[in-house]
Amino acid sequence: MSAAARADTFPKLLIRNARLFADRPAYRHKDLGIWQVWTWGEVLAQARAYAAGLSRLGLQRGDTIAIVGSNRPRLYWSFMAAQMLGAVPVPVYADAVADELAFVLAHSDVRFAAVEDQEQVDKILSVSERLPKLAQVVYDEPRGLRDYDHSRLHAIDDVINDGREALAKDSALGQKLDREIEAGQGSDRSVILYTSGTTGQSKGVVLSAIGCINAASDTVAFDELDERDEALAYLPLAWVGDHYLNYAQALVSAFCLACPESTDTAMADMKEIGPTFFFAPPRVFEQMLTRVMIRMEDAGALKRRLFHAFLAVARRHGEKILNGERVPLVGRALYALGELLVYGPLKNVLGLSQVRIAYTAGEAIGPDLFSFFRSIGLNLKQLYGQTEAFLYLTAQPDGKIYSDTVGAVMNNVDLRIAESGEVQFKSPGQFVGYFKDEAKTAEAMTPDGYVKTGDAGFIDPKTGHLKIIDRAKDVGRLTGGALFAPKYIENKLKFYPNIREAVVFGDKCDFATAMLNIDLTAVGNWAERNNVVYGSYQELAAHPQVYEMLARHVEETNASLAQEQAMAGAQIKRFLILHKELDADDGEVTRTQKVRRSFVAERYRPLIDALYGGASEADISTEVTFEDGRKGVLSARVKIRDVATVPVPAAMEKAA
Amino acid sequence: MRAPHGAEIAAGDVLLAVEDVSLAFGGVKAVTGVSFDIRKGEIRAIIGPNGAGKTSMLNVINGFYQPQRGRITFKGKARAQMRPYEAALGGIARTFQNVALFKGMTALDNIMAGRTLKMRRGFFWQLIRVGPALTEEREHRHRVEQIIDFLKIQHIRKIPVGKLPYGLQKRVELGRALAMEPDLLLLDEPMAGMNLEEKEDMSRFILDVNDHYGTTIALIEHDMGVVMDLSDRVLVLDHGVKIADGTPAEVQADQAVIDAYLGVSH
Amino acid sequence: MLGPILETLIGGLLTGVLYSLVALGFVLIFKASGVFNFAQGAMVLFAALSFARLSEFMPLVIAFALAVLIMIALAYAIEFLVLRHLVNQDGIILFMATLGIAYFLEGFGETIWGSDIYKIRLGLPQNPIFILESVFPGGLLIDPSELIAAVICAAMVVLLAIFFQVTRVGRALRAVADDHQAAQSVGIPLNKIWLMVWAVAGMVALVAGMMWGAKLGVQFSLSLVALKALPVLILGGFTSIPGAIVGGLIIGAGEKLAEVMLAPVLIKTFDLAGGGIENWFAYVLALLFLLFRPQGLFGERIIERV
Amino acid sequence: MFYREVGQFKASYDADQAIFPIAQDRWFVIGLVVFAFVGVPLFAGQYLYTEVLIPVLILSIAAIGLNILTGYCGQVSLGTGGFMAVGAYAAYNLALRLPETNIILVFLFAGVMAMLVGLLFGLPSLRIKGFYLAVATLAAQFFLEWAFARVKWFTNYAPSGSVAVSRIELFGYPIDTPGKTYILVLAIVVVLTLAAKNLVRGRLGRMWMAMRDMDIAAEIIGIRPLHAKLSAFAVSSFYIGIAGALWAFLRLGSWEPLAFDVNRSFQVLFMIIIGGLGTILGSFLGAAFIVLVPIFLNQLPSWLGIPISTAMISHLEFMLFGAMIIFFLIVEPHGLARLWAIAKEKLRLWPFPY
Repeated sequence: MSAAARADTFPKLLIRNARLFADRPAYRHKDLGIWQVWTWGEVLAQARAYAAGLSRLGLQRGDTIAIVGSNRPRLYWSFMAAQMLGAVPVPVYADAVADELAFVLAHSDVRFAAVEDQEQVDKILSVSERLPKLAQVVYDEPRGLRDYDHSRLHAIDDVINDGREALAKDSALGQKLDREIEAGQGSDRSVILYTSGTTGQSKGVVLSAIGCINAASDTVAFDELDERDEALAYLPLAWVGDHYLNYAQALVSAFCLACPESTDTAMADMKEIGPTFFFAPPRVFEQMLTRVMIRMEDAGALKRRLFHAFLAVARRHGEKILNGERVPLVGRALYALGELLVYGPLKNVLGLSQVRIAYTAGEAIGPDLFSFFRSIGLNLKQLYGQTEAFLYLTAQPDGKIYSDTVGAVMNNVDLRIAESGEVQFKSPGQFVGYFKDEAKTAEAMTPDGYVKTGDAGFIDPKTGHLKIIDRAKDVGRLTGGALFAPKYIENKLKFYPNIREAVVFGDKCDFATAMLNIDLTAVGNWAERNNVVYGSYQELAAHPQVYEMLARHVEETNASLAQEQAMAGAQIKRFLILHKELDADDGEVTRTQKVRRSFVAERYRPLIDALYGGASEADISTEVTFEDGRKGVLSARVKIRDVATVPVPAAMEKAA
Repeated sequence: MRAPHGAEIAAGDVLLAVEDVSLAFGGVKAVTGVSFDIRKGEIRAIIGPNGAGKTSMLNVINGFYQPQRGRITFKGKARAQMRPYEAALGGIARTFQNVALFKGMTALDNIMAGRTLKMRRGFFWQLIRVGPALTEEREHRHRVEQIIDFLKIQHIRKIPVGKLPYGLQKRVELGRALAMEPDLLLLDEPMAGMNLEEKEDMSRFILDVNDHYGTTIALIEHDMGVVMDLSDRVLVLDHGVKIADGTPAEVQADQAVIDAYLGVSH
Repeated sequence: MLGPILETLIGGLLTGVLYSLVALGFVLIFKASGVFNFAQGAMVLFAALSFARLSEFMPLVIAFALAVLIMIALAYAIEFLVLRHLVNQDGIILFMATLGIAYFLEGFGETIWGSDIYKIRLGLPQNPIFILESVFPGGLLIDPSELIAAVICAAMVVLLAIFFQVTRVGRALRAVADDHQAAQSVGIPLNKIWLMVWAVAGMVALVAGMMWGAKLGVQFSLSLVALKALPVLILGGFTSIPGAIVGGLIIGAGEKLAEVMLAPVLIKTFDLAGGGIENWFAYVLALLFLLFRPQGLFGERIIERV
Repeated sequence: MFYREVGQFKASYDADQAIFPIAQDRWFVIGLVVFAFVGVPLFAGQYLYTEVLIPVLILSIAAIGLNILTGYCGQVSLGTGGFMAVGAYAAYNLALRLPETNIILVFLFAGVMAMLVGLLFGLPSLRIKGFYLAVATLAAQFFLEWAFARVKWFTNYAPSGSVAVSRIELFGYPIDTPGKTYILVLAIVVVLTLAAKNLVRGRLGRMWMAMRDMDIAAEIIGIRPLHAKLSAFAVSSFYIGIAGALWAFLRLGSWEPLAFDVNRSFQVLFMIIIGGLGTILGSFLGAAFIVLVPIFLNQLPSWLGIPISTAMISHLEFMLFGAMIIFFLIVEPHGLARLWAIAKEKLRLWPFPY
């Protein structure tokens, strides 16, 4: 990959790919029933024509262009075309509500916008008075836009065709474009990613071209990705994960990127494509496992017994075989039989058969969930990073995998633990700063140039891998002095299929308490099989049998916490089940389902007081936004349950 | 006998004229002396209480029943005896009140069946299914996929229609009619038995069809709200007789129509 | 020349009566359950076989009673094992089920009753009688057993006509024929109705079987002859009892006349190896008739309401 | 369990509508055909050829023919025996009167003649439907059976009414051993099956199925009932005619009209009911079932040790067929083919139930 070193911007990488892998497939998109495919040569031609078209519409160096929509080839090409002209793409979440969109577009002084369909166009038009600088909007899906005012609105295909004709007619335009591409250097701003911070407004992380390319080249080498690999792009465009794994790594290693037909057919499309590289946040793996377990419960007795028998074999030998450790012949034979009968078909139905490398990140993954997927032969590894580092900081190398660490520090990354326990780093992919926000940039950096991650963790002496405990500012202490890491406890609770979300409190309190969200699919399925009648989510959440079941889960969690020396003190003494699901539209969780802890603590203050006040139930009424935007009030009486905790020798408690 | 394509009829001109048509089954007089016209590009609603002869009128236009009296001119050509497939050849497509789909076939095959008229390759080519036969199958499949995309039924492409919920079956039937690229589309209560959300979807599809493909639509519908929103002109039948014809507003104010619906005896 | 023709005509008409008796069985079941009972021919064979073997070692009347009981039991078995599971299936499936019943019955009948040819002696007068000697030299030969069969058949027809038009059960039968679900919804006990209909059809089959058995002897080909009832249905229409009678007479007479008059012509022109056209003539006659009146003589005109 | 569908995405409509879109199915069928051509001759004995393989293959062609007419187009026909007879005698007379014509041409001629007769007797289907049509096809059956027994020209004035076929050769290469006959029949079956599959997946197939499911709806989308029904009769009779010629030439050797009586029609109808109406696979499964059951029944007494007379066996055979028809119509109206499809679906979803 030495050639990549010379190409210091993504457009130059594209030109290199078109030269080296002209007729290899670069992009696929399932449309009109079949998979359309574009080779690297075709993608370069399309991107050049698109760039020519955009420049004729007035896009020049330094401008910013918003990109809003789900994973579509033309939207990926919008990145390339903009970067060719030296403009800076600003991807935004497709499901962002209008004023979130307006804030990002206004803040990043956007002059252009490349969007997916009529829905996004309408959103932009509804806030256009707040976007004076917005000159042109281009769209991919023409459906329903026929009779819109096309003075400042164009179909991307028209822009591309216009560009192609212009390039054909006057070759000077072509040379001007080449000069523009040549003019791009590593230090240019390559992209601005707005992070949906769990606290306060989202900030625009600016990443340099050479930073992105160097970071991507390291990981492509680390995992030996090449042009034969395939990946499915199904995560939001605006998330650093998608931009790194699907856009940057694709251009660096020239592997082929497949875009699904629509968001709800993504899993079926994944099965058709059979990607070799797969990334998913823990929540997706959780949902996959829950769906597997629920479907298996409805299977015939014979199949169920066979399934669980071989899962036991996998639990014993699976990971060792994957790590290449020694396994007795009998174990190996049984596992091979299991591969034919259970694991192979299971991976086939989930679309994971051809996955060579799978990563998970974004939040800590439950150990049992992690080892389940590894035991059936999926090479699942953890990585840790954040938008400000263009994703990768640490990653688990093949063979050395532990469920509770996030991997060894990547080469070329300098990572240290501050005395407050916070992880700090210097890395090639390090961000240039927050867009138009010098104050926040300074605040995020240490005087000697390290970037503060805001996460607390430590280097595990045994494995040399980094272990993340929690958000730095969330780690607290109980009044008795015991360490209290809410995230750590919540992950253990969330591993149970019946618990979808958990929020744990305990900082500066005598004991830890928890507020739980049931998983409607899992508990609903349990209710159906035990013919428990319920009318609504709220009624099921308050059902005594459900409380009984979740109480047992909390007790089991307490038992496992008791085994860990640092966490033993923070066992949960009382918990309740929330009457409604924590929802992004109510601002209780971020777009990627991370809990906004302080917001939730504020909103459910009466319940927390009841938890610590010893009451056995409490009333709560919260303002709720329904799907179609209407606001309403939802009130309920929530019961509180006490739970047994494992006694911990007093000495242990002080030690942490 | 390829009927002249509707091209030479400009939008707004009369596409179909029904002159003094009467139809009776033995003693039962379904339709008596009805005359009205449908102009190219408009959405023409036909309303009236149950048993007013709406569906019978549609069946006359579509060639199922031969009227005892009266004449029908379509695209400027008066036609005598007309079998349904001749109507189809001429560019008339229709859907049925209680869905007439081919239960044994998948949704995709049902819509592909709508392309039968447009496909040319003879028996021999289909036999060996190479070269021209394949390119034809490919082209028509592409056209059908655009319709599937248009009606947002990608996810039920390969499911036998017998297994689909009612709302989706209606959409597949609309898709099959569209596959015939008709000049005149007869919709027999496309929203019967649908909930509010499905009705909104279907209304949007009907508007999109009229707008996107420019298809003239004759629509039988009971839901006044829908009729008022969608149609350009409304024909009101009662006991087989025309009692009103005009814009939705005019018809709504017409006393005869109100009586018919409120059941004032004749 | 007229004499022999008249004689064959009368003979044909009498055979026709037997055809219509078999056809009655078809009409009964079709009218009551909408099922085109292909097994009616096999039921005739089965009934004849059981009666023939029973009458060998017991008086005729007891044999007849026993045979009736057997046919009722058979009807019960068919209803219980087959029809009950096929409610609401469309006509084609039910039609093929009766095909299965026909094959099963033939095999079953010959297994328990044996498969060679058995005579049925009904004690009917055998010697031919002659009528109209005055008009034709030597008079016209009439086989008395066929005459009696015709009388019995006429009695059966009147009985059934009354049964369908007048009695409450008759009306229920007509409702069931129209639409199984609708009939069930108004509380008509579908299974009981079918049981009774198949039992009555079984008895009609028994009478037909006895008549045919007396005439030709009971053997496997009897079920093929019973198949001849199908063209009768085509002519007479599936749902009308008078239609079945008139159709039977036409086919019976037509066949015999064709054998006498048409066959020699065909043999000469095509230099055939023998006539025997009656086994296809009935079908072709019915086919030609269908082309002009698809719903048969008396059947209602099928209006396809869309 | 054996299916690994991951990665088998379709990049073209041809691939999406291929006969076997899933690779595992394709390899299974290709393997099967190669085994049939190369594997079987290695171990097949004379009995296996003449009593099992050749009858099943020939009757499968007839079953495919009838399935096209009844399974795909919904027109019930009881005239299969008659149309097979037309094929047999047409082939016989052509081979008799023009001895050097290539055997393939003889079979094709048989198919074409049967097609013409099929069209003639298919005309009534335009005005009559369902049971009425079944009776009309019975007319064809009995008339043809009578004609071949009575018109001496067809049987070349043979006194006994039965005819025989002497040497058969293909491009000069004699087909005299059961092995060679098997290979010839197999080749014909493969070609005809592929052709049938293509027809059924294309425009004509959709027209037939539309007529079967709801003929008024078919008419409104521009399908002319005449075109649909007669094409089904024509193609069906063509296949049945070829099957008749093959049955006469390569299975019987010498035969009289009784070989193609009404029971033959019932037999083929049973095949497609038990095998599966409206499926090409069902025709093969049905043919195999109907041929193997009697053979199995004949071996039964020797296995169980109870002596059963041959007459009794034929009665048991009737009973068993009747019972099987009823059983299938109740349990699975779509026959063995649907059971096969369900089993395949379960394997694809393994280990999940849905």
